[in-house]
Amino acid sequence: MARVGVFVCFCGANIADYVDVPQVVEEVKRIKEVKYAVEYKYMCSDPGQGMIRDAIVQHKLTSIVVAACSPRMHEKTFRKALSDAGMNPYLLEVANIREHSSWVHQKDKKAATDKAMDLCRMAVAKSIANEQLHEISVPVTKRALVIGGGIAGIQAALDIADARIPVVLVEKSPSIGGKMAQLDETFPTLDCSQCILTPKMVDVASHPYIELIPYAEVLELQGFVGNYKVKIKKKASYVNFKTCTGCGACWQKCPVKVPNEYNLGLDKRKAIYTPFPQAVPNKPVIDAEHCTMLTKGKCGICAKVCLPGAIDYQMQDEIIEREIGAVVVATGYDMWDPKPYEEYGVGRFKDIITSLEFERMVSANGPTNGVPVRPSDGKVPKNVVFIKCVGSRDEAKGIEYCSKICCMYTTKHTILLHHKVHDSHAYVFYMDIRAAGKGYEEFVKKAQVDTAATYLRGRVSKIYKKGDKLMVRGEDAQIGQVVEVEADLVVLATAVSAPKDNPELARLLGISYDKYGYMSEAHPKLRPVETAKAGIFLAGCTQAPKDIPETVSQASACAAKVCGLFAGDTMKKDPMVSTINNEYCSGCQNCVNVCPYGAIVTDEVPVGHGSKDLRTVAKINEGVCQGCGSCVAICRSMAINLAGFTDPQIINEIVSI
Amino acid sequence: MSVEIFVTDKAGLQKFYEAIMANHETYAPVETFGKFDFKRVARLTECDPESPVAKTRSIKPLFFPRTSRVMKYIATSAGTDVSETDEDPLAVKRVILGAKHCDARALQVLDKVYNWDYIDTDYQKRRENTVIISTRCDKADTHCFCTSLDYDVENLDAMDVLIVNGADGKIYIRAKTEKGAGLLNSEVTRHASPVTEESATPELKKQYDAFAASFRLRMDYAEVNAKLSKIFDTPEFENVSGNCVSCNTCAFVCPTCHCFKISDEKVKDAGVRYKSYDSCNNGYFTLMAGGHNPRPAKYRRWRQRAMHKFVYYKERFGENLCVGCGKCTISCPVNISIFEVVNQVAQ
Amino acid sequence: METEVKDQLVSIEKPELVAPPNWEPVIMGILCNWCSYAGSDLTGTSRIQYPPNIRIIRVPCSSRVDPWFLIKSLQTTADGVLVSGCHPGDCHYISGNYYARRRFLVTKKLLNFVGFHENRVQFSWVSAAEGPKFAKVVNKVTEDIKKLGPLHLYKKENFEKK
Amino acid sequence: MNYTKQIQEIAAKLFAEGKIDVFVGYRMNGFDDNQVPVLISGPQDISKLVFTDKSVFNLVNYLKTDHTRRKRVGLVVKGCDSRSLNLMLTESQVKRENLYVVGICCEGVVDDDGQRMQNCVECMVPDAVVYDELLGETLSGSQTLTGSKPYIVNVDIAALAEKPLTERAAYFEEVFESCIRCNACRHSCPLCYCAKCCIDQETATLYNGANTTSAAFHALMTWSLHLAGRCVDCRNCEKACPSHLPLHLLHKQNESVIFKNFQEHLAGVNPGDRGAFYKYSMQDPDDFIM
Repeated sequence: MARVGVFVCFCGANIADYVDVPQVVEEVKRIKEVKYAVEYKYMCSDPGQGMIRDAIVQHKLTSIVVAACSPRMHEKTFRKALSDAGMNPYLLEVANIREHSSWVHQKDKKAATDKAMDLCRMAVAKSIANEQLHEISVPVTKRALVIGGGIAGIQAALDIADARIPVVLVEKSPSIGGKMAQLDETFPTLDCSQCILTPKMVDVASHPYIELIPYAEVLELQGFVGNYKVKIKKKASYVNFKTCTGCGACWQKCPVKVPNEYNLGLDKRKAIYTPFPQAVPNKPVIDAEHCTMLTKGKCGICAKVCLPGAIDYQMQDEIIEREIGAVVVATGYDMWDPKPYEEYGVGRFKDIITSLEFERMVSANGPTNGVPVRPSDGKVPKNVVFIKCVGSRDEAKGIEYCSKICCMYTTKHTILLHHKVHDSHAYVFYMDIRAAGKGYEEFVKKAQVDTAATYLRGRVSKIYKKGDKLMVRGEDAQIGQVVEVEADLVVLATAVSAPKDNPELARLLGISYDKYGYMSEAHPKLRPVETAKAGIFLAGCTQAPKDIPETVSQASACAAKVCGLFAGDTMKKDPMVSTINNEYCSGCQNCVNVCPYGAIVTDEVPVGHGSKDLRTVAKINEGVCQGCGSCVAICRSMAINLAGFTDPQIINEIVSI
Repeated sequence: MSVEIFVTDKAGLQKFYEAIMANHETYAPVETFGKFDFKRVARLTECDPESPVAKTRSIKPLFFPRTSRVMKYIATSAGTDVSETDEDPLAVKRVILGAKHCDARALQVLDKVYNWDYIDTDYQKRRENTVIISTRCDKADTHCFCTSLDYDVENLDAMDVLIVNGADGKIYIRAKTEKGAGLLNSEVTRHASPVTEESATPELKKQYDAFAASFRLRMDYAEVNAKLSKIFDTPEFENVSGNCVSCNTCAFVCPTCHCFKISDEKVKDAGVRYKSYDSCNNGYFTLMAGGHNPRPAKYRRWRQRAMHKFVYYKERFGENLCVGCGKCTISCPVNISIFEVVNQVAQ
Repeated sequence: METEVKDQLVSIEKPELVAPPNWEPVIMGILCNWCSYAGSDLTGTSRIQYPPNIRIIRVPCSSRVDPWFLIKSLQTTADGVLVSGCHPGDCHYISGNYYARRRFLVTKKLLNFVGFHENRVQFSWVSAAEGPKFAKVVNKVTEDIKKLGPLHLYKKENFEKK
Repeated sequence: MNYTKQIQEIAAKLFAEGKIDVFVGYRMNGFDDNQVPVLISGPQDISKLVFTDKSVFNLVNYLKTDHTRRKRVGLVVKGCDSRSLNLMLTESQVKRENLYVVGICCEGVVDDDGQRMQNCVECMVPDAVVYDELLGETLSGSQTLTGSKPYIVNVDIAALAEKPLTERAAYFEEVFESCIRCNACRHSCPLCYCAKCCIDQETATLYNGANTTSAAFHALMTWSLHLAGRCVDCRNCEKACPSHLPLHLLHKQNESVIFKNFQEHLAGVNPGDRGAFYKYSMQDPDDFIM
């Protein structure tokens, strides 16, 4: 026979002003199973919890109902109070009479009181069906997977590895480094991007705890927090990295020329190539799409010149598997394609370039050796127009959000232009200048003075060609007039967009993503680096546009989370998981089919007591189960129940009012 | 009791029925979804007392309802109050029209078990307060075998008023009990004229002979009873139950099956305890707490049903728990005929 | 007399049954823990007022909602049911609400087919941020069900004489 | 439609080759021209087997009984029956290697009164979709497999949907009131194979044990929702119902909603397809949700 104790909270005036608490207590006392009911000013306070502890012992209570604020607020607090009194913490039920009654029915005390009574009755009825539950402990594989080798992935990998936890770093392209390796200088300090990044890249390659797998993709992730199994596809590079010395003879002799991705197609690379001179690992790969040996079977020069004989045209994609315990997703971002801006003549006029193209031009190791030139005639531009918010903050053509970094990098670009072409003049069309960040506003101010750039607040409406110049027409909103600027070169500050592969990756990892394709964090404020799936974390622009310092902070935060997860040999897990009653299970395996986590497998059990005949039933892997209850609702024979939300509990609630 | 026999014609009989409906709570076969159920009626047009025997449900539910409330209770911290249910008023006099002979006979069989070690007062009150008017069939249905069983169909006294269709559109109405005589005295006299037993008997006999001659199924049940009691372990039960789908329909439509289950429905602090039909063909019928089930296999349940009908009940009460109505065969989705099967097993 | 008859609230499915005076419907609200329950908490925290007829049950996910919860609610306490979950794509459990959405549609249509007014069971997507939307939804559902009158179909005995 | 000879030959061959332990087919019921299922365990009874347009019952139902579990079974399936067999296979209730399936290209069967059954008139998949041997000429209706044949809405559903709400409510109240809760529908359904049906379980019975109208409503609604997207419209349930209830209404209603809204195939047509409730599409209708 259940003995329920009910504790009704005043919450100061929050509940007591709108609900007749003593009346609720009187009503609850009428329920047969309720052996003790009392009201108190603040149940969550120490004396309030003390009352619960004392009553449990004194009245031999078998379950507890606290009628107070939302269970999302204080369920944990009260569970602890039960634990302290030696009672199983899961025998607690919370009746939410504050958020669901007193605060939303402030004008009708009687109705609020009636509703509070009903909510208490429901909680009492549910608590009668509550069962003792015990936290589940799961063993942990102490190895982390980092997806993406940009600055976020590099930082996370290094931080985790420094804690002597093995890391598998998977990078899609032949070299790590990511977008940061393409940058010239970084705002607001103008230090050389390569100079601060490449040492870290080398650290990754040489770190004893990091296994670097470049030119590879994640194919499949199975398992659950602490116990994942990942399948990685290592794309065929046709170069044996073990024997290759990275001498470079092969790519120097290769006759096939291909647009160079690293320089955004501003120059050419070979069909066998290293993406850039400082690449890590500094070993070439063959571009199978363009190599004539692989496409037509003719050439083979690289193999001839390779002294160590590292070239292997027969190489196949390789699938490798690793057991890991946690995942850091750091897939970075894509530059938004400004094609929809037809009125700017994007695609038609060669002298309109994107910001990253400009970045490559002014970079010392870039295609033009650090001098910005007009793609049309190779002349050095004098008047350069920078247009901000191309794609960003534009619901009609682009994306709604602010890309966050464009204001700062455009400022940097005006400075770089000023440095490289002393007699140049920069015009900047902008909507706002957003320079929140340490040293950012100062940087912008100083740049405006130093470069004497002309800042025009307004949108550009049209760009047209006049002779070999580009005429940029826009509005200067501050004087309310249409202005036209004659430009040699136009640089579009294109938006940051989510990597196009993100949705596919999210699906295979089992995490969610937002409408733009960015990975979704578990909580926008309080859990910004975790995903809703335990053991998967987010670093850098894969979650939202970020600058380098923020990306690095988040990467380090991920590392801290991973280290925290791996602190013990086992992990504790909420016991609200599904359980299967073998007797009722008919083995139809529909649950196996709908489980989003692959937490259900099949098992063989004897048909009857002591029978040798076996039949198939479903089996829940407690470590994987997240407790959604999908399987419970689709199980026709009601063989599955979800601890904490069992059918009897919910039906008790339904019929109790 | 002096035997009272009246004779009338079709119109007179209808007026008699209408008079009963006007003055009594009357139940008669009403067509629902292609079969006839006994329901409360107020006008003759609503019902068909001459409903075909094959399509008519038994009158058992009027005495042993498919579900009834045993008690009600309210449980609060102040204690538990148990109260009688306000189950359908048992004291009201009822009349049933158009009952079939087999259905009426079934009540005689059921009386035995209801008056055995425990006397079911609800059942008794319903029996006492009900007058059953039964029309003798003119022709047997494909699955009827009442004449093969251990009771005298011709002189059956299970009904209170017997109606027989004579020759030339004459209809004989005969009281079989005091209750029936009372009803006839008050209702029939205006619509029928009394005749003597001597003049009516040849007509009744003639009608019965024609009826008895129309049976397709005939057998000697004394022999079957004797044989069945000795062959509990025959594997034949496994064979004959092969195509049974354990659907329970036979038990639910049977006029003599009387197994029930007890269930509680408790909501909030009030509960009701129900008594509802159950069937021994259900796999969990004999399932005990702890998981043991003495009749897990279908053939065992099947055997139980057959043996209970023709052996155990006979041993205990001297009668078969079967009235030969054929309802189970008609309702069976795979047409298993209890007649056929029992014969087959016994041979 | 005529106006009196007009003012009487009747059960839409059984017009011969008149609602008792001052009748108030009971609405069973089954909310998913991560979005709608959090959203309803936000409604409270923001002190947005809504009618007091709803009784809220917390479930982990809308996919936990077995159609028989709806049937059971309608057969016992409730005159109407509201089930609310995360917006498509936002499910805390990845795909739960997609499965739920299919079941809900079929259940709703089936209930309507056997004689329940379609507004007796309603569904909504309310995110954790949509406190005002939750209030709006409850307002609408309550209003709808008040118009339908008390539910009398297939009620369990203990709830017939409410 | 008469395949008596072929089926007898096949059964004889199977027994002779030792391929099966039991053959499930039809025989005459012995008193009129209707047929009943028969389980034959040896060649001596083969002459009993018949197959005509009176072979109504869905024999797949017998695959869930003690008589056939863990045995090698030969059986005869019509179009609808084969779809339920497909679901049984998908839901791992029977092993394909234990079965020898004689598929029929079914021209439709008739009820006791010789009337063509309604589900046959409206049949969209007359050919057996899973078989080891197919008897008869393929009927054009099998184009449904590729979706080229339009979905046929049940006439009763269409008629009822036209009626006002109160009339529908009253009609179904009579239906559920007439239910005596014998559960014959469940037992005769090939897809109701659960070890213990949900409505017999303690959780359910605690609130639902009585044979009241409300309990019948609950039981039948739950049952039809458990068969939603799985029901193959063989009408075994309706044949078994001693109250002659129009149970197909519930199933066809669900089927039509599923077909219309989720563009699903008919239940059991595609091997491996578990039915509409066990998958989803991002494009499912959302307009009924606030």
